Amino acid sequence: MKKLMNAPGDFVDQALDGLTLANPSLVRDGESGRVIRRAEGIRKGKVGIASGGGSGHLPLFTGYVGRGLLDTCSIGNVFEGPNVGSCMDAIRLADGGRGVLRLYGNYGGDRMNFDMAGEMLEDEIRTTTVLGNDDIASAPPEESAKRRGVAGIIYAYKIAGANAETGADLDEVTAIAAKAVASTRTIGVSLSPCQVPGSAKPTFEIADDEIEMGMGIHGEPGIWRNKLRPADEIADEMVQRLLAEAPGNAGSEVSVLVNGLGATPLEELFILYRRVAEKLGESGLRIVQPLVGNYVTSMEMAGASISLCFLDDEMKGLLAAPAECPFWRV
Amino acid sequence: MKKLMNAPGDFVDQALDGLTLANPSLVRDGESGRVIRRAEGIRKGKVGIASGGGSGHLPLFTGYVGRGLLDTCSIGNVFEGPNVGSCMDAIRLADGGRGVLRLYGNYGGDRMNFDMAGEMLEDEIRTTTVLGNDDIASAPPEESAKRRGVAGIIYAYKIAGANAETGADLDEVTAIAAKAVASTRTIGVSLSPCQVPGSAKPTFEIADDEIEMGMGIHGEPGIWRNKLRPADEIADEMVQRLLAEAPGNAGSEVSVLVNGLGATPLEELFILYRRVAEKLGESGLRIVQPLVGNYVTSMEMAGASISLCFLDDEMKGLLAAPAECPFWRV
Amino acid sequence: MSTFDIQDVKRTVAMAATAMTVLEQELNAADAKLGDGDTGGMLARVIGALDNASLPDGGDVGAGFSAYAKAAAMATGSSLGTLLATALMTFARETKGRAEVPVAELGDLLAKARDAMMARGGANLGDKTILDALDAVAKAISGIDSAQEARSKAVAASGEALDQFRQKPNKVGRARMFADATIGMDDPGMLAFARLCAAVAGPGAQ
Amino acid sequence: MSTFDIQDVKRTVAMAATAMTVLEQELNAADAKLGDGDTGGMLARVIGALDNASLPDGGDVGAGFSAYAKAAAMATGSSLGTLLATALMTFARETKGRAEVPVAELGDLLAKARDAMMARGGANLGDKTILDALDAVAKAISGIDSAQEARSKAVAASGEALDQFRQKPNKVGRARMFADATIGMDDPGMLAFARLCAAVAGPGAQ
Ligand SMILES: Nc1ncnc2c1ncn2[C@@H]1O[C@H](COP(=O)(O)OP(=O)(O)O)[C@@H](O)[C@H]1O
Ligand SMILES: Nc1ncnc2c1ncn2[C@@H]1O[C@H](COP(=O)(O)OP(=O)(O)O)[C@@H](O)[C@H]1O
Ligand SMILES: [Mg+2]
Ligand SMILES: [Mg+2]
Ligand SMILES: [Mg+2]
Ligand SMILES: [Mg+2]
Repeated sequence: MKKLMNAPGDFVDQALDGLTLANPSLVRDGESGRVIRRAEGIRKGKVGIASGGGSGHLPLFTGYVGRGLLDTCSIGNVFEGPNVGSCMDAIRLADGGRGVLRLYGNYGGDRMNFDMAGEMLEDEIRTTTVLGNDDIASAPPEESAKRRGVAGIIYAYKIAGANAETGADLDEVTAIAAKAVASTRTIGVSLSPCQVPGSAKPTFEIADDEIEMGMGIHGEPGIWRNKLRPADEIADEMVQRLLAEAPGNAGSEVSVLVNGLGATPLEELFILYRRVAEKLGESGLRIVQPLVGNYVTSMEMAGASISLCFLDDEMKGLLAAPAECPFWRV
Repeated sequence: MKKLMNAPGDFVDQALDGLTLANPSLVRDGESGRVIRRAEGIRKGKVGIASGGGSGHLPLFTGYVGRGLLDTCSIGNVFEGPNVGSCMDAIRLADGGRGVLRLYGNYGGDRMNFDMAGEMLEDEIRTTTVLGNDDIASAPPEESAKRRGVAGIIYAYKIAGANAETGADLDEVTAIAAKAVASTRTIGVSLSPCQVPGSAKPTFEIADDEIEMGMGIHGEPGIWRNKLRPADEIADEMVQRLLAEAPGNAGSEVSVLVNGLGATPLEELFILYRRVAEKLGESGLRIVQPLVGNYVTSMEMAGASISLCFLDDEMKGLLAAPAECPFWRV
Repeated sequence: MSTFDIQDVKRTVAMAATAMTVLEQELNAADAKLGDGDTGGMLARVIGALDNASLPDGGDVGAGFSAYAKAAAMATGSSLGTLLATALMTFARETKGRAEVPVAELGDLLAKARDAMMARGGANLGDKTILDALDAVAKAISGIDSAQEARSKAVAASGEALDQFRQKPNKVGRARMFADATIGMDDPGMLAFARLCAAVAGPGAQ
Repeated sequence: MSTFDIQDVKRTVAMAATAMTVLEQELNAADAKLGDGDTGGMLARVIGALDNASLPDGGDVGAGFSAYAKAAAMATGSSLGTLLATALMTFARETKGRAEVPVAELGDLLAKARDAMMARGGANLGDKTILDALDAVAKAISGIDSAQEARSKAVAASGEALDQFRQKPNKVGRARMFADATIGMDDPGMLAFARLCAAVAGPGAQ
């Protein structure tokens, strides 16, 4: 797998340099330079939202720092959690005096480091935690707390971010973030792998005519692997799996994210979206603010994920509130 | 090459359905349904801008229909020009009574069809033509009129689009579009091919450790093919080739587009951008409104192009003017 | 004097459409070397569209060609497809109102199509495009009355054009920049024309 | 009574760093089957960082481990790397202020590290993680005074743990969902631990 890079060890830092150079609203900060924060800093009196995760998923995570979204983001090496120092820095830099929500995906390394960071700062800053766990393919429903966080986390960013901008307190922001996560379901399908810079091999192998349903954004094994099928069949299965896990209290409005994993052309995402919209319509659901594009990637992986965020009026309003980062503007 | 699609013959129409379903600001129109226009229609008294081209390059071409950008866009099958009927429809639908600029890339099929369309409508609507020809690798400087149009055309869209919104007349809009094209230079580098839906093979073959400098957005042969090099070396060569062809009257301000061809991760584009910015700075150039992302793609092709748009004050102002389409907002 | 009517044209189109199922990938591959790899897919679709086009009643050859021209123009905006539509439009104009057209006129019709295609596409003879093959055939069958003879001359002339031009550089289309690199390769449009000539001439001609 | 000092630790780290150049891709491949394929690259980098860390003067073993813990924590936020930092922090706490540590205490130190890692990561013994290999080694060398003997017991115990767990399902980490599919595969963290035990024990032990 060919990469436009210099040395593997430079990959993350040079990408962050480029990201911040091209987007002056984002600034590198923190002891290891592994925090991205808003250029204008945190507004006093606002609850802060700090996220973080491994590199290799742009625009996630760092790209969602901005007004109405994240305040700070710690970032690790490719597919590795952010180190504890960066997590501490991200929390500190997000602190406007009213506490900080730690909002990130449910992965072991990320969790350990954000936990440690919170413990180390516990005398200084009040923190809460909400973990993204939207990937329905990563654990059965009865163990949903064990599920991995994937593309659907951007709904929690948007909804909690908008809530924090209104002046809500930490408990309120935490509650709405938790509600957004609890209302979001994602499933992905992969067509081809990616490769960690410096690794001699791709994260997995897959035949020229095969796809894998339910694969994670780091290439974690999915539910089944089989021959490529027509896009409509794939969309149908994904929608059906998502709807089968709709939250008990789901209303009739839903936002949809058809997300490209990195190497899948927009044309194909729109072909999928077309069918997804049709199927949701048939199920009596009304689509609100659909998103189609590369929002959460796995470097050069080909494939797509579909996320549904079941909305109530409160979340709907927050999703529609103004927000602005380099990759998403409402 | 695996594609998330149904039948090859449905590829374009289903992608357009998805595009317009997900983006209500865009509407399918025209006899063959192969025109995308602004939902609100053309404003009377505004010069219209109609573009068009083959499918397989999203967000180009249809994605750039919107306020301050294009009014209409005709769209062909993958890598085929739009048919003459769609070109006529695009011109008609862009007509607000003050004439229509035909602004598209310099390819034989596109040219023939837009020419025919203009001839057929010549008693009804005054039209002018500006052809994007920014690809410096496609013909030597003394034959620059023969060069192909690639990613840099979006600068002409933005600058001419902003000018048209001000109420400028057709000659003015045409002149500024021509100036934008004359001020823009692009070169691309490819790492892996794409495949036309229905074709049994990719558009080209390339070894696992090779890249091709100067390749076109349909896989047209480039300048050299050789081993993959570090990103900085690639960026240096591309910038040097672009600067060697800077327009004679170039000032010190330049906008830069580091564009992904489809399968190249954003991380890599930012790694490139970082070096490009450094090199331009060393050359005494000031970067204005940089763009990094997938703006003009070749489906699942991996690689990137770099475009420089040398700005004077007039173009700089127009580039900064408000504009809004699903893939670019200023 | 032998003639052809719109049913003959229709049969020829059907033969070409059948031939395209075999030729499609070969032509794509030829185009991939110089251009964007779609010549075969495009032609298969466009000739398929002609084959499916419904012809007006009455047997007017010109009206038939006009229907074909519209079908081609609807089906594509590619260079070659558009030039094909241009040629069909020329045939339509030249044969308007006639139920039969002398075979001896075919060479002239092709020459007129060639000129219309040059005017539309801006290429010249010698640029190594479909025009050179078309020109060779137009000349080879000019004035020939026997359909059988016209067929075999067309096959021979288009094949020879292909051979003659193989070692020359392409001068238009997507292969422009590095014309020298195209030496030794067949132009996809010429190749398509030669292969289709052979296919519609049937096993008898060669 | 045999003891080790911070120079012994430093030598061991250097041996591990050297070993990682050989182990890196094997561990990546093991991780790719269940997780994200980065165990080897991550460990190579982290152990390389330890190897390059400068130790405080004075020979305090605890201060040395503390420097290593910080270097590890700076270098990664991966699960395994963070757990390694946790273990090093535990060693630091337990050996603070001492210039020499009895070999016989090593088993206890590993057991304390294991408990700290369980507390931090939330996994249990039996989940088929590095913890199970660590636990086996802690028990096997508990109270053993001879460095030579401790080494060979560690190699044997970690290898046996690997063999014993191979046919069991993974219960934590990225391999959670389809635990059954992990039967027959080595856990990358356990594999890393066993391979590194063998590497630092040197050719003498086995
Ligand atoms: N301007 C032109 N004049 C004559 N023939 C042309 C011209 N442009 C292209 N062609 C012919 O068309 C062929 C390419 O056809 P095709 O691949 O369908 O078009 P495109 O370049 O639009 O993909 C060329 O091989 C050449 O023979
Ligand atoms: N919570 C945990 N407790 C104990 N060991 C763990 C835990 N999570 C992961 N591991 C160990 O770490 C290994 C994976 O390490 P690595 O690939 O570096 O981490 P990551 O999953 O962050 O990519 C697993 O094989 C397992 O042995
Ligand atoms: Mg990892
Ligand atoms: Mg084409
Ligand atoms: Mg072509
Ligand atoms: Mg891993």
